[in-house]
Amino acid sequence: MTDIDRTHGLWLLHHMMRIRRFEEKCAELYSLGKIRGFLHLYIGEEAVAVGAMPTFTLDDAIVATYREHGHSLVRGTPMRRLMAELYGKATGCARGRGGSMHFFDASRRFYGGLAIVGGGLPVAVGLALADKLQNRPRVTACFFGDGAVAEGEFHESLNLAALWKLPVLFLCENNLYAMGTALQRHQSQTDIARKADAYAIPAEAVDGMDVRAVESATKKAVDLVRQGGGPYLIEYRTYRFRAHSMYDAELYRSKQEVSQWKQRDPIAMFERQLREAGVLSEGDLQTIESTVGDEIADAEAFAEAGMWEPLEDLTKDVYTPAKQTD
Amino acid sequence: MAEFLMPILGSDMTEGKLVEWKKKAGDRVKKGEIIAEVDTEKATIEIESFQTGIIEQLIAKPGDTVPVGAVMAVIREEGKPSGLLPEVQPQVHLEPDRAAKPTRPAAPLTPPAPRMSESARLRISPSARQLAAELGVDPSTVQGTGADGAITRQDIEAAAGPVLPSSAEAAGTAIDRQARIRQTIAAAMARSKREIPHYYLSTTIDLSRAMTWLTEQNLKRPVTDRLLSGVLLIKAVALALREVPELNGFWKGHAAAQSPDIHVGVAVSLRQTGLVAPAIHHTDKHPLGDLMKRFQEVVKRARAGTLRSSEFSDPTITVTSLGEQGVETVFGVIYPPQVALVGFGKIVERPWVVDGQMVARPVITATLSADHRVTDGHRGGLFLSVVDRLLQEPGAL
Amino acid sequence: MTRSRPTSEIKQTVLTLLGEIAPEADLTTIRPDRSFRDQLDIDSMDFLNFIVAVHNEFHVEVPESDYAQLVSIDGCVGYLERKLSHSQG
Amino acid sequence: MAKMTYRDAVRAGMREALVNNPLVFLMGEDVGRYGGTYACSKGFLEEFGPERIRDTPLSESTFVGAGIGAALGGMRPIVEVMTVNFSLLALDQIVNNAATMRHMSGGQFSVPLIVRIATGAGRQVAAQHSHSFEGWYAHIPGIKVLTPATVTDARGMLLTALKEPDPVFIFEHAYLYSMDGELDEALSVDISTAAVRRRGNDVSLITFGGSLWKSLQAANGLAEEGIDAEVIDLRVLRPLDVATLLGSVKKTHRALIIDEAWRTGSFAAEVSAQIMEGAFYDLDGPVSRLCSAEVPIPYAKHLEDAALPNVEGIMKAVHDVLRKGT
Repeated sequence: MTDIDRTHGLWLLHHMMRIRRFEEKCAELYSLGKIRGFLHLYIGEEAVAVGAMPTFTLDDAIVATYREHGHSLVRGTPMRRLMAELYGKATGCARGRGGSMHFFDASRRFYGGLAIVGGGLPVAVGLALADKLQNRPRVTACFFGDGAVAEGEFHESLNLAALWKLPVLFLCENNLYAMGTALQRHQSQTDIARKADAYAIPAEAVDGMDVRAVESATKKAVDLVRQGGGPYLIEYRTYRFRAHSMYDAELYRSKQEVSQWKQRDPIAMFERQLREAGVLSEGDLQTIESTVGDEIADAEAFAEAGMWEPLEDLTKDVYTPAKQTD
Repeated sequence: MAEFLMPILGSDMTEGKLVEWKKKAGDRVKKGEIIAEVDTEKATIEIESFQTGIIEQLIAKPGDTVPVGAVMAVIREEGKPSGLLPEVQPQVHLEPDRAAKPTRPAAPLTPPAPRMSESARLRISPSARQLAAELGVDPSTVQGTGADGAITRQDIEAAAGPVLPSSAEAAGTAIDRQARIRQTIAAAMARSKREIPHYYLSTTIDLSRAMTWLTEQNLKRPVTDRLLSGVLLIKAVALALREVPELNGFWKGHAAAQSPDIHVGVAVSLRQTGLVAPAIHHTDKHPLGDLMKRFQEVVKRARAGTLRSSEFSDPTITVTSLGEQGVETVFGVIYPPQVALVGFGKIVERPWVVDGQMVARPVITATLSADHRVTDGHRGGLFLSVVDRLLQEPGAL
Repeated sequence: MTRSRPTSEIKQTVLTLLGEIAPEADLTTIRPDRSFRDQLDIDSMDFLNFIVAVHNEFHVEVPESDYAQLVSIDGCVGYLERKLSHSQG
Repeated sequence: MAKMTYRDAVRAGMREALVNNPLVFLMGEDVGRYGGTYACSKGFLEEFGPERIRDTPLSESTFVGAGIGAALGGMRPIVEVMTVNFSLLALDQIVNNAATMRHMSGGQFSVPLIVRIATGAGRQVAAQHSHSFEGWYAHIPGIKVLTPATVTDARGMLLTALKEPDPVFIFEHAYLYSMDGELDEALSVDISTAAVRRRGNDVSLITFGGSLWKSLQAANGLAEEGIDAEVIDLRVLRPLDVATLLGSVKKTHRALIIDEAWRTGSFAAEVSAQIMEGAFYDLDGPVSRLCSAEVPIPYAKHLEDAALPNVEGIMKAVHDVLRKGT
């Protein structure tokens, strides 16, 4: 029975619950028409964001995908700003212009929610290049899905990063499906971690449902990269319990497979581990539920009350205003 | 009590068909549990309940097509709501996408000063220039109502009068000509109704003195010089315009332009092909006999299709009489860019009170359609009363 | 010019005069015993011009009071026969 | 005033930038050891070293994406895409990241990036290497598009562009590199206005980039026939200096646009629409366009010459414009 530090354990559980409840509320708000457009929920993959994200400092750069609610929450952007963005309000973290797929937070070097599959990888490589050229001990975390490994940009980016020994971590959240296409139906080599061998990039696969396994593997990799070892690839083997986006009929997978993976729900499993380690009480759970519930209700009220961006600002920020040039 | 609504299952969904309920009334349902299956155009989706509680009542029946946001079931909530459970809005808050509805600041109403390009070129659209050539209208005499005073096709059409059976039509076949004439009338009428805020006034005028005087006159006059009642009405209108001049002129661009001369346009029906209203120039200045001659001449040329375009281009007001078609009251449509139209109905015998006695008198209903941008009812009413007064002294017309 | 004219000639002349007033009208189809004003949509101006034409053609005076007798073709022909034969007498 | 080739002017501009600003670096295929496909960076590798003169793998999407990332990371990158033909592979990074980041993030990120791209036909390199797509790029809000045609602009526009906080795309017509011209270093070179290269009263020849010199030659030919043509060099396709081109058309009342791209949906079509909307009542005849034949540019010289706008073609087009516009 490995012992778990109670405070840290409760922190991890709290943040996984926080993402889960936030995403459940998003599903409800989407069905009520408050959230529109595309909505890709992170339910089932919480352990990856909660395990990996804290290993990066606020000086490091984060590039993520359209399934980035969890990453933004853990990175620290206030839930209020995320909910307001989902409502399309001017108080949103992108002033209502990005929506669910495009969360941004310059103060936390969170370079988005980028929604073109594979589109974020070259940008992450560039961010790492800038750090190397300016001799800064910073790293760049690049999250992407198993779908992105089919894009040319994945191979170009790994090659360039390895060639120039750039401080970037390629963090692949392999949830076994590229929208409706199972991994084995779009990849000749389904062991994604081994793809890094082609570019002489150290890599490993990790159980993406085990938050502590994610945490330790990522921490080790970040230290290596920060010391200048060049890029590192981690494949988190995880699974999404919900449709690719709201809503699809999930014709591409069986109910049995979904319920099988739900046996390894990252939150339920970790809850058991904490209980077995004697560091979790019923009271703790209630506290987490009510704290998370209050934060979500507050975020929803903040989003409801938020103003729409005035139409006069429609074309604001297409270009940088003159006075801002140094 | 919480209502379970048809959820929005996709960005373009407006309704869903209930395939089947997975729960029945009285069942307990947990938050996140599947409660029903719904068909959208794209697929059959299992939908979850967002509340924990006992199902009070299933409202929608399998097979029903339910609009998004409509109530499908009622759930009696129980169990501790986590934190402030936001009160469920009864219907889906389909916030109109406000960002998409542009709220343009009201355009300033100040009329744009007509901008003359440096070589004082005529601001006329190529197609209007071509139409002017076709219809024999000199564009330089036409006031443009387009952007910055530009002359548009409509300006040319209006300047060319409501109908143009002039020789320029000769090329087309009769049917083709008719269609084109109808088209031109249609354009003018549509524009009038669209742009001119009409108001309408009518009054009944005792014509006994006028008709008696007319019969006496025609006895004395050879048949070639006989007068018609219509000519009295036209002259009365012309003279009345001297006292209420604002009704005589045009609406140009954004302002009224009163005309110094009085050219009454007289509506003449061309039987199959519609209506034309050529102008009798300086109507107020001709004695009745002379006016009758010009009136006859204009009607004859209109019918033969040989009207001069100038007779078309500048009636300052139009008079139309439908008495002979058995109509008592005419509420006409103003011919743009004019600002008024006078209508006369049938002359009929009517009981009329004179000094408390009931007598029979020939009367006629005179109406005025006028452009409320230029004049208001007060001035219109005054005009009709002047026409009435003038018709009581036919000899002075 | 001899005053007396056969009925058929009078009728033919009346039709030609009417044709000048309403050039587009099809005179073969109108009923001679009914008012041509309605059938041909002849208004007071047209009718006055018709009366002037009749006056010039047949040199007869037509007071306004007689107008009612001239609204149909037969009426016209009958009126003119009376007027012409009367003036001969 | 120094006499030099267009290529030398480009090199002078880049060299000055590299010397003056340590954050500037050049990245692209064969820009280092090879000295640049068009020798615009000859000697740079030796002078500035491999950190700042970076030959890239043939991965256009990724090294343009890396340029974006490096710009986001605080560098001042100049990316050279060898030719516009290969830039198609990087269009996603350009449109969805470079041009969009600032607005979509609610004004949080600027992308101070310069991308130089050779364009145009006329060197018998056949269809795949002879495209002119600068018009496509001018369609995208969020970036600026320059087409320097003179030696002074080739250097000056690059230096001015380096002060821009937003992405700037500089299209250099491949035919111009070996052209001689006067370099006026004193002239302050803007990147927002068109220039009247030849004054005239009878017709406005509106063009940009490689077609400028053909248009000037045609104008001289027309002068001998007593036709006084004005030649407008747009210099910048976005933002388009509508005021200058309308001012010219309002004077001459006739316009011919010369654009080496294919006619349908060309930038010439945009200029024609701007004239119709802005100077409609000043036109004596329809605006006409002289563009490339709508055919994949052929290899054989006689065919290529026939496909491209040339001096005789411009003069004939002017005759048509003058006759049609009676």
